Parts: sequence; C-alpha cells; structure tokens
Amino acid sequence: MDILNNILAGQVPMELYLGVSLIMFFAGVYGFLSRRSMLMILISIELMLNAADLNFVTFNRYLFPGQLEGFYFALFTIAIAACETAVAIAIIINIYRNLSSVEVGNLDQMKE
Amino acid sequence: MDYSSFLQMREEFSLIAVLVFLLIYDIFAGEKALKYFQPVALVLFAAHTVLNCFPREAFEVAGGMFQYVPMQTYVKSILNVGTLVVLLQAHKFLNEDANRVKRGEFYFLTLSTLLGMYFMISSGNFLMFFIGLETASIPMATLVAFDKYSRKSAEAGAKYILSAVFASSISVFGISLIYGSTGTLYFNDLATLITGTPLQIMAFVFFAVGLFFKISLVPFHLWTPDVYEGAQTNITSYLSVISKGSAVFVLFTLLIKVFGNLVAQWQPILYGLAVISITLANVFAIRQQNLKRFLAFSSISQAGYILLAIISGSSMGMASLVYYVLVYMFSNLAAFGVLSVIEERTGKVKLDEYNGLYQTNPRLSFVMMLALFSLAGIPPFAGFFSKFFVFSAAAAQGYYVLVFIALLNTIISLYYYLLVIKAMFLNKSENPIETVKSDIPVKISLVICTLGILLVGLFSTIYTQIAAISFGM
Amino acid sequence: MNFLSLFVLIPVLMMMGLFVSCSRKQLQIVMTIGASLLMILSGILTYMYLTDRAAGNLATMLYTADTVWYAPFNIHYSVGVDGISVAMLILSSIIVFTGVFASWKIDPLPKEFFLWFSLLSIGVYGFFISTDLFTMFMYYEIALIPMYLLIGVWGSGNKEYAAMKLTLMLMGGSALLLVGILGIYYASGATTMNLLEIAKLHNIPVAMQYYFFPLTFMGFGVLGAMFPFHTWSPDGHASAPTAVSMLHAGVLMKLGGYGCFRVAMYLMPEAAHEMAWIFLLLTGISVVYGAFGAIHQTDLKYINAYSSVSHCGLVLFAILMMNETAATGAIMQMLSHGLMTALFFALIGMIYGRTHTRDIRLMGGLMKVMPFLGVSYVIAGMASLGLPSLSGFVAEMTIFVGSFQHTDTFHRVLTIGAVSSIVITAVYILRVVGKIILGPMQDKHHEELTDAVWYERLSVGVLIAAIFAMGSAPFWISSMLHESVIPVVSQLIK
Amino acid sequence: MQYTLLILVLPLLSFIVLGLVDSKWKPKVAGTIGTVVLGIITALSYLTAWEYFTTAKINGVYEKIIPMHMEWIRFTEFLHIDLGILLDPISVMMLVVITTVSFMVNIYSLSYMHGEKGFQRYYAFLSLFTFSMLGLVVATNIFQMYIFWELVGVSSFLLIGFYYTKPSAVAAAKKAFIVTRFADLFFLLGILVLSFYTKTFDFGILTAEHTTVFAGSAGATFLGFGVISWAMAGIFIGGAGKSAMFPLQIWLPDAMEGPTPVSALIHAATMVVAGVFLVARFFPVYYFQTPEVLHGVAYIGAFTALFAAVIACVQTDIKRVLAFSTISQIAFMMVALGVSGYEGHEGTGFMASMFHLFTHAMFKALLFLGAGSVIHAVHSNEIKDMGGLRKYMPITNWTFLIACLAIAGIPPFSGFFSKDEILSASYEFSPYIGGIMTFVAALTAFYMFRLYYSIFWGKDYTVKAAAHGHDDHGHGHTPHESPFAMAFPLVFLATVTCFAGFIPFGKLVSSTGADYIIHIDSTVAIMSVVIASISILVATLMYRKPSATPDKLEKTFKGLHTAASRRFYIDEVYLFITKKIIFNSVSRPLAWFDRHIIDATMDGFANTTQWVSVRIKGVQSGQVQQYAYVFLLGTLLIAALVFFI
Repeated sequence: MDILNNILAGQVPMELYLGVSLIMFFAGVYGFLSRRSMLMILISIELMLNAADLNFVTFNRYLFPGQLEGFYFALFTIAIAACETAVAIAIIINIYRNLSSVEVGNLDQMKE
Repeated sequence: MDYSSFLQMREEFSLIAVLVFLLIYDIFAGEKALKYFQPVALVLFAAHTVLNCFPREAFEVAGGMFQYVPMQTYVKSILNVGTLVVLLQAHKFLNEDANRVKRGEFYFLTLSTLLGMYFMISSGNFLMFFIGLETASIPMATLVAFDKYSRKSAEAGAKYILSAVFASSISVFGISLIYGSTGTLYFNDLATLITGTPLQIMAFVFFAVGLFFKISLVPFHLWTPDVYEGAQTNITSYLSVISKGSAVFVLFTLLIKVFGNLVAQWQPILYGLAVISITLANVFAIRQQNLKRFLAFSSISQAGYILLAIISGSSMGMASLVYYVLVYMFSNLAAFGVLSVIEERTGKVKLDEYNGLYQTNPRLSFVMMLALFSLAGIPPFAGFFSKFFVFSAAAAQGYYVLVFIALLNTIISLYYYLLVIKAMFLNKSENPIETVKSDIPVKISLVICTLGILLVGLFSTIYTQIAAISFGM
Repeated sequence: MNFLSLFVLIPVLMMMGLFVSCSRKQLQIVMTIGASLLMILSGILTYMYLTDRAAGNLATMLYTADTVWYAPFNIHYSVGVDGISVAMLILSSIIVFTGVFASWKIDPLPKEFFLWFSLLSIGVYGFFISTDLFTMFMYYEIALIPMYLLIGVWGSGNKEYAAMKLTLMLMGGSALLLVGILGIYYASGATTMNLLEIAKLHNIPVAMQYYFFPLTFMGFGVLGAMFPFHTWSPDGHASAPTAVSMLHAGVLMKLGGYGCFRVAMYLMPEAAHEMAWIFLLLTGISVVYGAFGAIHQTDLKYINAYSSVSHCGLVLFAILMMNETAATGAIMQMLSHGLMTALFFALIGMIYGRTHTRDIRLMGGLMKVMPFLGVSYVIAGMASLGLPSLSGFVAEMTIFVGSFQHTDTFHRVLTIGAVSSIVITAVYILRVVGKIILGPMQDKHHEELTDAVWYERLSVGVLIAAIFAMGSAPFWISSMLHESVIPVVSQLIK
Repeated sequence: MQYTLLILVLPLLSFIVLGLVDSKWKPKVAGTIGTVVLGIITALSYLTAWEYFTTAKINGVYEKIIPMHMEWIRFTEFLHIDLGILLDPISVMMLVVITTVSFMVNIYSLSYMHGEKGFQRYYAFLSLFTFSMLGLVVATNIFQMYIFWELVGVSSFLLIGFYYTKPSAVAAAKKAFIVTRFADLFFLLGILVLSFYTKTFDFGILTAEHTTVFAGSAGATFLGFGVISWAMAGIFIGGAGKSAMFPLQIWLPDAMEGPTPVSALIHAATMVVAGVFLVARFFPVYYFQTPEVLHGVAYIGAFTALFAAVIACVQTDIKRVLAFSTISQIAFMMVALGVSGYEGHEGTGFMASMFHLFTHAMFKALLFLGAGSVIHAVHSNEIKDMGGLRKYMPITNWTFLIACLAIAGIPPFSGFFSKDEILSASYEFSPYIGGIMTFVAALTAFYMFRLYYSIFWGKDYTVKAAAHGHDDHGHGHTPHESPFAMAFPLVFLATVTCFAGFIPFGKLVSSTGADYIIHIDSTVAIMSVVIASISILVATLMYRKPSATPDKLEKTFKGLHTAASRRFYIDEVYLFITKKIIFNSVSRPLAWFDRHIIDATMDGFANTTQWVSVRIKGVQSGQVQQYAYVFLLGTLLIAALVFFI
C-alpha cells in the first residue's frame, strides 16, 4: 500500500519505472519473435528501444540527478530509432514491391 | 571551451570532407563532369588514405568523448585500404547503366558507414560509441538492399536491418543498465566503477551481444550467410571485412578499457564463443554450394580465430589482432574480388560452376587460390603468420587446449578451402566459365591484395610496427 | 647473407625462371640448371663441412647465421647445419635432381608442375637448414601444401581422395605440432625460438614436457608415417605422380624423423625418456605392420608405400632407442630409405608409363623387354631388403646393433621384433620381383614395350650410384652423422 | 701376403665389368674374362695355401694371419665392422676348394651354357658368387661374414633364377632366398646377442682359447638357457639355413632349377657348406661356452642325414637325388663337428668334418658336373629318360662312377677317408649316433648306385627316348660325349677325388691348429666298407638291369615310398604356414584391418563432420524471427552461464 500511497502522493518509486521498462522491453522482444508483419516487428523494436530510453531517463532522474548524460542518451536514441525506422520502412516497402506482402515468413529464399 | 581541439580529429574531418565533396559533386555536377565521378572519388579517397596513415600522439577531445591512441591510426588505415579495394572492385558494377545514377549514394553510404566506424573506434563514451555503431550499421542496411529490383537483395536488407536493430536495442538496454549502475558513460570513469556486481555483469552481457552480432559469432551469426548471399558481392566483401574488422577491434578495446574488471567473466564467454564459432561455422561451411555463403561461414570461423587474440587480453593479443585483421582483409577481399568479377560478368557463384576455372581464367584462379591458402593459414602466405601470432598470443596465456581445438578446426577449414581449389584446378568441366576480362581498377585491387598476401607475412616490419605501439593501447 | 640460404634461394630463382619461360625446353633447362646447382651446392657444402670438422671445428652447428625476423616473438631467421642436415641436404639434392629427370616429359601443364615442385623443394631445403622452430614449422608446412595440387592434378587413380586425405592428415599432424612448438616456446620462458638455445637453456618443466613431447612427436610422427597415422601414405603415394612420390617418400617423410629427433627429443629429453616406450611400441608396430601390410597388396605403389611405413617406422624406432649408434642408424636409414624409395617410385613410374598398370597380377617378365628397368628394380629391391653393399644394409645394421645395445630388456625384445621385419621385407620384395620382373610374359602387348630412355636412365643411374656409394663406403657418412647425433643424445642421457 | 687381396678384388672387378657391359660384348669374351680371372685367383689361392702351410706354423701350431684389415663402419666404441682377410687353416682350405671348384665350373660352363641368352650375365653372377664366397671364408669378424653371407645368398638367388622366364626357377630362387633369409634372421639375432654380451665381433677375440669376453654374460639366462647358448643357437640356425639342415632343407632341392654347373658350385660344393664352416669357425666358442648347443648340432645333423638319405632313395630327378645326397653329406659334416672334442685325438670330428668338406666338395661337384653332362646330352632330368648311357658317354660314365665310389666310401677314393673319420668320431661320441651314421652311409651307397645304374646302365637309351615321344629334344637324338671344356673338369675332379684321400689333412687342418695324425680305426673302416659294398650290391641287383624288384618294393612300402618321394610333406607344411597362416591369416586380415578399421577411422572423422553438417542445416532456417530467437537464447544462456559457473 505504501507504493500506492506514494504514487498517489506523486512520488513514484524508481523500481516501478524500471518494472515498466522491463515489461516494455520483453513485450518488444516477444513481439519481435511472434509477429508476422514486419511493420509490427518494427513497432516491437521501437518498444525495446523505448524501454532502454525509459531506463536512461529513470536512472538519470532518480540516481544521478546532477547530470544530463542519461537524458542526452535517450534523446540520441530516439533520433537513431527514427533513422532506423525510416530505413527499415524503406526496405519493407521494397519488400512489398518485390513480394506484394510484408509477411516476415516469406523472407526465406536464402537459407541453410 | 576550446573548440580548436576538435581539429585534432583529423581522420574524421578528412573523411567528412571527402564525403561532403562527393555528395555535392554528385548532386551538382553536370553530365560531362559526372563521367569523372568515380576516378575523382577514388583518387580523393586514396589521398585520404595516404594522408592519414601516420600515427600521432594520443589525445582526448571533448572531455574524453573522443579518445585517440596511435593504434587507431593503423586500424583506420586498414579499414581505409580495405574500403579503397572494395571501391575499386565495385567500379565496374557502378558503371553499369542501372547503377550509374546510384553511384553517388553508393559512395556516400559506404563512406558514412566508414565514418561511423571511425567514431566507434575512437569513442571514449558509450554515447559516442552507440552513435558510431548505428552510423555504421544503418547505411549498411541500405547498401545491402542496394539493388532494389532484386528480391534477394531486398530480403537480405530486411533481414539485416531487423537483426541489426534487434541487436542494438538489446545492446542499448545493456548500456542503460551500465549507466544505471555506475552513473557515467565515459570509458575512463567506467573502468574503475565497474566492479563486477550482478547487474553490471548482466549489463555487460546484454551490451556485448550487440558487438558479437556485428562480428557475427555463433550463435549471433545466423543473419550473416543470408545477408552475404543476398547483398551485392562488393557490399558483402565490405560487410565481411571492414565492418567486422572495426567491430573486433572495438570489442577488444572495450573489454580491456571498460570491462577490465570483468575479465573473469568475459574470458570464459569468449572461450566458449570461439570454440563454437570456429567449429560450427566450419561444419556449416563444408556443405555450402554458393560461394558467397561459403565465404560467409568462412568469415564466421575467421572471427572465431580472432577471438583467440582477444581472449589473451595482452598487448601481444592486440598486435596480433590488428595484424590478423590486416591479413584477413587482404585475403578475404582477394577472394571476394575474384568472386565479384566472375559474378559480375557471368552471374555464376556456385561451386560446381567453378569447375575447370583454371583452364579459362588462370590468373583469377591463381589469385583465388592464394586468397584461400592465406585464409587457411598456409605459409608462405600472410595468413599463416597471422594465424600463428594469434595462436601464439593465446598460447602465451596458457590457452593450449583452445589453440588445439582451433588448430583441429583448421583441418576442416583447409578441407573446404581445398574444395574450391579442387573445383578450379582439378575438376574438369563441359562448359567452364568463359574467359573474363577484368578492368583496370579490379586488376589494381587484386594486385594490391595479392601483394598484401605475399608480402605482409614475409616482411616483418609491418607486424613490428603494429606491435611497437600496441603497448600504448 | 649466409650461403646456406642459397638452398632456398635457388629454388625461388628457379620458380621465377619457370614463371617466365614459355616452352617445355626452357622449363627443362631451368629445372636442370637449378637442380644441378643444388647438387653442386650440396657437394660443396659437404666438402666444406668435412674439412671444417677435420680442422677441429667443434660447434654443434656450422655456418650459423641469425637474422631477427619477428622480434616480438623472438622469431629469427636462423640457419645452420650439422652432419645430419648435411646428409639430408645431399639426399634432397639427389632426389630433386633425379625427380626433375623422372618428370622430364610430364603432362599436362609442365610449367605448373615444376613450379609446385620447386615450391615443395623450398620447403624441404628450408626445413633442413633452419634452426629456428618457427621457420622450421613454416617450411614444413610449405612442403605440405603443394602436395595437394601435385597429386590432385598430375596424379593417377583415386587421386582427389588421396590428395585430400594426405593433405588433411598431414595438416592434422602439423596441428599437433604447432601446439607442441608453442608449448616449447612458452614453457622454455619465451626467450628464444632457436633450437640450440632452447636446448642449452634446458628449462622446460618436466610436467609441461609430458604434454608437449607427445604432441610434437606425434605431429612429426604423422609425417613419418607412424602407426596408426600412416594411412595417408599408401593412398597418397599410390596416386602421386612419379617425381612427387619420389620427393615425398624420399625426403618429405624424413622431415618427420628429423623433426622428432631435432625438436621433440632434443628439447624435451626428460619426457622423451619417460614416454619413449609408448612410441617405441607404436613404431615397432609400424615396422612389422607395414611389412605385413605390403605382402598382401597388389598395386606396386601400395607395396612400396607400406614398405615405406615399415622402413620409416624403423627410423623413429631407432631414434627412440636414445643411443648414439641407433640414432646414427636412424639418420642413415633416412638417407638410405630416401634413396631407395625414390628409386622405387621412379621405376614404378617408368614401368607404369609403359604398361599403364601397376597391378602386379597383370604384369610379368618385364626383364625381357626392359632389362635396364628390370635390373634397376631388382637392385632397388635388394637395397630395400638390406643387401650388403647397398645402402639399406648399413643403415639397418647400425640401427639393429645400436638398438640392441640398450641395457633394458624390453628394448632389446622390441628390437628382436623389429629385426624380424627383414624376413617379411624379403618376402614381399621377392614376390614383386618374381612376379613382374621375372617369370613369363603376362601380357602380349607388353612385348612391344621399350626400355628406358636417356633421361630415365640418368635419373635411375644417379640413384643407384648413390645407393651403392652409401652402401659400400659407409664409414665417412656414418662418422659424420655419429659426431652430429652426440649433442642430441648426450642431452638425452643426462 | 698382401696379394690375397687380389683374390677378392679380381672377381669383384670381373663382376662389375661383366655386369655393366652385359650383352655389349660377345659371349665368348665374357666367358674368357670370367674364366681367366678365376684361373688367376685359383693360382693365387694355391700360392697362398702353399705359403701359408709352409710358413705359418709357429711352435707347431698354425697361427692366424691377417694380411689385410680396415674399418668399414663403426657402431660403438667396441663394435665396428671391419673388412679384412683372415688366413687360418680352414679359411685357406676353403680358398682352395672354392677357387678350384669355381674354376672348374667356369671352364665347364663355357661349353655347357654355350648359346644361352644371358651368357655374359651368367659369368658376371658366377664372379659375384665367387667373390662373395671368398669374402665369407676369409672374414675376420662375424659381421663381415654376415655381409658376405647375405651376398652369397643373393648370388645364389640370381643364379637359381637364371632362367628367369621359367616360373619354377623364379619360384625356386625366391624360396631359396626367403628360407635362408629366415635363417639369417636368427643368425643376425645371434650376432646381436653375442655382441651385446661380448662387445666384439672379432673372431680372433671370440675364438681365442682363454678368452675373457664371455665373463660378462655369466649367469645371464633366458628361459633356462644361458644367453650365449641362445646366441650360438641362433648363429647355428643361420648356418643350418644355408646348409639346408632339417627343417630348413626345403629350398635346396628346388634350387636345382638353376643351371647345373651352378648347382655344382653353389649347391653342392661351396655355399651350402658355409653353415659347416660357420660352426667350425665358432668351434671353440661352441665347445667351451655352449656344449649343449654343439650336441644339438650333432643331433640335428644326424637326423637330417638320415632324413635326406631316405628321400634320396626314391627321387627320380637326378639333380634332386644329388641335392638330397648333398643335404645328407653336409649333415655328416655337422655331425662330425657336433661330436667333436677339442684337443688332440678328441678333435677327430673337427678335422674329419673339414676333411669331408674338402673331399665332398670335389666329388659332389664332379657328380653334379657329370649329371650336367648327362642332362646336356639327353635334355632331361628324369631318370626314366635315361639308361644305358655308358656307351655314349664313356668319360662321364667313368668319372661319375669314381665319384659314386667316393661318396659311398670305398677306398681308396677320397670319401672313404673323410667319412671313416666321421664315423669313428661318432662312435666315440655315442654308439647311437654312430649307428645312425653308418646306416646313412649304407643308404648313401645304395641311392648313389641306384642313380648310377639308372643313368648309365639299365635299359638302352634310344628305346626310352622313342617311347617318350613328346620330348622334342630327346626324340631321334643320339647322346654323345661332352666336348672338351666339359670333359676336362670331370677328369680333373675325378683325379682329385682319386687322390685327395692321401693328403695329410690332419697335419694341415685341425681344431687347435696343431698337427693331428690321422689313424684309421680299422673296425669302423672295415665295417663301413663292408656295409657300403653290400648296399652297392643290392643296388646293382635292383637297378643294373631292368627288374621288377624296385616296383615290388615300392608297392610293399607304399606309404613310406609316397611319403619319401613327397619329401615327407615338409614343403606342404611350409606352404601351409606361409600361405594359410602368414598370408591368409595374418597379412590378409591385417590389410583388411588397415583398410577398414584404421583407415576407416580416419575417413570416419571426415564422414562424421559431413553428417553433422547435414543434420544441423535446419538451424539456418531463413526465418529472421528464428534467428532472433536463437540470438536471445544465446544471450540468456551466456548470462546464465556467467552467473552460475
């Protein structure tokens, strides 16, 4: 109940943020492994990256309030994630042009 | 703040200058001037390579974000030479009608990845490292998917970007945990702050797999053969040599500089990875029919051998690693060069299509043979020396069993390299690959590689130079 | 530049010469000049060596030279010779010389053949002049690899399989060897790779020797066709082209024995003492096993290959006896086996070139149509079964007498076992001689065959002369070797 | 006496020259060279013998003289092979025997081998043989002897296989070589053991009367016998192989496939007695150190003598009969050595053995040359193709008869004297041995005369030849006396045989070197002469004229006859051992083992790798999600391992 009280009092403990980020991360992993559509997979990856960002921000805010490194890292990560997504979307479009589908299972021409 | 200290990042600025110039040239030059695009680009890059091959004093920029040690000059020079060779080999490919419009992009993207690697290598901070890593890998995905009309290329691109992003997100997650446990991202500070708490070990593992992915160690290697097969051959060779070469160097520096206190953890990890990488890749390789996949597995096992140098964790290991990368670059690029020439002209990449190659293309076969012998570690070619030094570095730390396992694996690897040689020299073919004419840039590239294979081992100065500064690592 | 390096330099120049020559005639000229130069060089070397020794030069190695190569690993390019190396160099020169003539009309791709052949000889010569572990190993491997192509392209029969098998098994041996060499280097304090200096330091911990001695010995033993690692030899030799069989069986297999002696035993004497019995058993088995194996074969080359297993087993066997006489005998056996097996392979190649079969059941009475080859074959056979006045006898007797001087009964009993191989040898040699050289003609088509031509006669003649010379005047070679094995053996006795 | 070196060098040179030029010179030239060289060295040998026996006696004892000596190869501080020439009574005696017989054979062959292909080669081989045999007898040390021992073996191989296109000749040559090689193995082992304990090869040291070199081996035993006994037994086996003692006799009858003069030289007169010579050379060692081995020699000799004599009675090939007779006679010499004492009268056996060696060499060579002459005439070896030849070949007839009488032990022919000494020595040793030897002597007389009558008497020749129509050579061909080159040696040897018995042999050759006075033991002499005469008589009755008695006897003792004519199945036993056991049960499985176990193991590594490679290809599925899955698993696994290990 302490936690709930704290939350209600506006004091969210760090562990909760970390828990959320962990759940986000593994949700992303799960999504990556189970989704058929490449777009969904991309979104799952975003989840994973965001989980990491959340970690950075949380750590910075709670443990090392005197510095900005975590915030900056999160910012850069967001930017890089955007680049990644852009490139990935471009490639997915290319896939769609070639295969008329974005199902990841269809990418099996090269194996063994 | 004195920004003039930034000017010390000479290699990076020089590369950016080349990059930007080529971008502008490509965009604004007229049809006539574009004819000279490739020669200009190559000359510029060659000039960049030559100008930046002299090591300087160690320094730090931006409060330790960027750290330079002389060894990096060698590594960067190796990457430069490798890139130059790849560009030379890609010359013909880029002159084709379908690709002519894209060649500006090709150069730009390639050099961007190289720039990313520069930063990755010289980074003194995880942020810098991460930016470098991503700069090196995102354009790489577009390069892999360069041929947009080819399904294979698209598939390879998708596989690469998805795997790469997956790996880097895990890696970033690991970095975040490191940050959380230490409160800093600067390598210099981390070295003492990382003390081996469980969280840090966990973080290290998460972080390290991102690099293992880059180096393509088993079991993080599965993307490698597919991507190598799907990508255009010159890009594959770039991927296999330059990308991998920079990553192993970074792995080594990070393990020593940052995770030095976790040595008890990472040595067994690398031990296991080396064993299974070498073995599994070799076992996979013996069955490959497509030469590009074949070389992919071969490069995975080569990465395993490089781990032997890393595992030693000594300055001797560092020197042999850099040397190994150098030799590996020459050998692998020679092999890929021949491959690309033949694929370019005839579209043949299958092992049995290479039957009787010696009859029609004696010189190419000869270069290929040298390359394969060098990869297999046969004297007097350079590969023998590099392997010996790597083994020696591991043996110096008492890893005799590991060396022994690696050596037993050289037998398997020799077997599959000989399969190719057998196809070229021994087997007879009804319709062998016709005699192909290679253009001058390719010839130059192959000559460079051949000279490298033949001379790097015999002239000890190169190694001694490397070894001389590896102490200041 | 030490003049010993000429032994490596001349083949390199030969390779260059071959590279630019464009007709068979030019190739032949280049090879002849090169091979003759090597012969002359080894002659001069022998003369100088003997005069210097006679003048009282007591250094372990003569004409040493030392150039730093890879300083961080203490790798030097260091050369030097003692009696053993001199003997081996003579052997190599003779066999290279005769090999050139035996492959005078090699077809197809003569240029490539001679190129690889020269590379092979670089490895061989380099190995024997080196005193540095690294360069030794390097030359060792240089000598292995050309084999693949030489057998694969110019061989006969199941050549691809044989070539692959030979190469891979020998690489397996060199894998063991490399671990051994690294072990020696680091266990001795990582200060030098020079054989002599490591021997002088004599500081490899005994516990380490127990690991590295068997590795090194086995590594070289594979090349010396030690049981049970001999199976590359029959297939490989059977498939190889004539000159390659000659060089391989004649010289390359000697690298194994030489290495075992020079590296394994010399540097790790304590372990050698303790573990010798294991290898003695294995090599003892080789000796008898190879001989019995040869009885049953029907392919000429297989017979000879198994016989090589037996004879080379004797080399290792004698080395392990660890006394001066046996060791001297071992080196002499290397020489003698090198010469006679080269002669055998040369003759088999020539016979095969005429009859197009090596199956002894399909041949007979060849003496009638090719007396020169027939007589030479008989001489080779007689040398092999140890006829006095031919080289085999002196070598084997030195080994037997030496081995039997061992004070331990176990060793003497083993020696008795090894001695018994001389009977089995007689059986299979005479079986072959009786079958193909003597007896009635088996195949009507063989009636038209012709005898050897001049280059074949030259090749065979030189080998026979060498065999006779060694067999009838063994004293100088024996004493030359004897004083050279003393440093190694005294290390062992200590 | 430096010139003795020439005795060795000349035949060697002759071999090299003749061998190298081979068929480039005319046969006649080659033959002449060979013969002349032999003539020269025969003269030199006689000179040597003369000089030695006249000058070498010091204090009544013949000294050993070593005119030539050099170190050939050094093994250890003590052990080294020397090449040298050792002259003592027995070696000088052997020089004379060898050169004489060899010279005769050379002359004989000029005609006998006339027109044969490879005539030059034949003379080259003869020279080689002579060289080797001479080297053997003058050896100064045991290893030199072994060297020439082997060379003798190989020249025997070459000469037996002279008709190399004939499979039986090749097989015989092979057999001879391998059997003697097998025996030589024991010889070599014996040398090794001996030298290990005595640290010397030198005859001078080993056979000195009061030598101390055996002190080191005192007490060293192996399986209940002293090591020196084993060594000397091994050396004896070597000798037994060359001298065709039971059970190593099997090669000698087959060796008759060689040209007949070769049989006369090598397989009757010289090489086969090398074993006897060897035992004689080592006699002091045998006698003082290992008397039990010496007795073994006697027993084996006695058995062999009997065994061979029985077989000789039923053989139908004249050369085989002579071969078995040779075995039997050599066994006589062995027995004599085996029963011999050392000094004075005790040493009868030794002297008798040497004496018999000498006389036997002469008359056996004569017999063989005579047989050759017959074969030359009728082109067949079989008794049944002959008969009544005395009319056509008087010289051969008479010389053959003299030899037969000599071997049967009828005085005054040489065989009588030597055989009589052997018998009396045997009786002194043991009456049983003596009895056996007497019986053998009787058998000898019987089978020799069986042979003699079958060839020269019995049915008339031409009838048989006609009946035997398919024989191309024999048909319609009248046998005639041999030409001079063949007749001369016959006459010469016959002369020697007639008078050799009167040589004061005991004065020249004895176990100690001191004089030994031969005195004929009259009881033994008379008994043996009587028995021999009876045997001859029986043979005369049975074979002089065609009669049914032999057939009847053959039927009565069918089993024995068959067994004897099949040589008591010893060959079959050997064949069984070599073919069935060595070849089929050892070598074949070994080859199989090599191919299917050892080799397959090596291949197995390769195949396993291939198999694994195929099995795990599913890992590389092409599905990027699966890759990520493996990636994740790998990460977690590493994490887990780092924490838990």
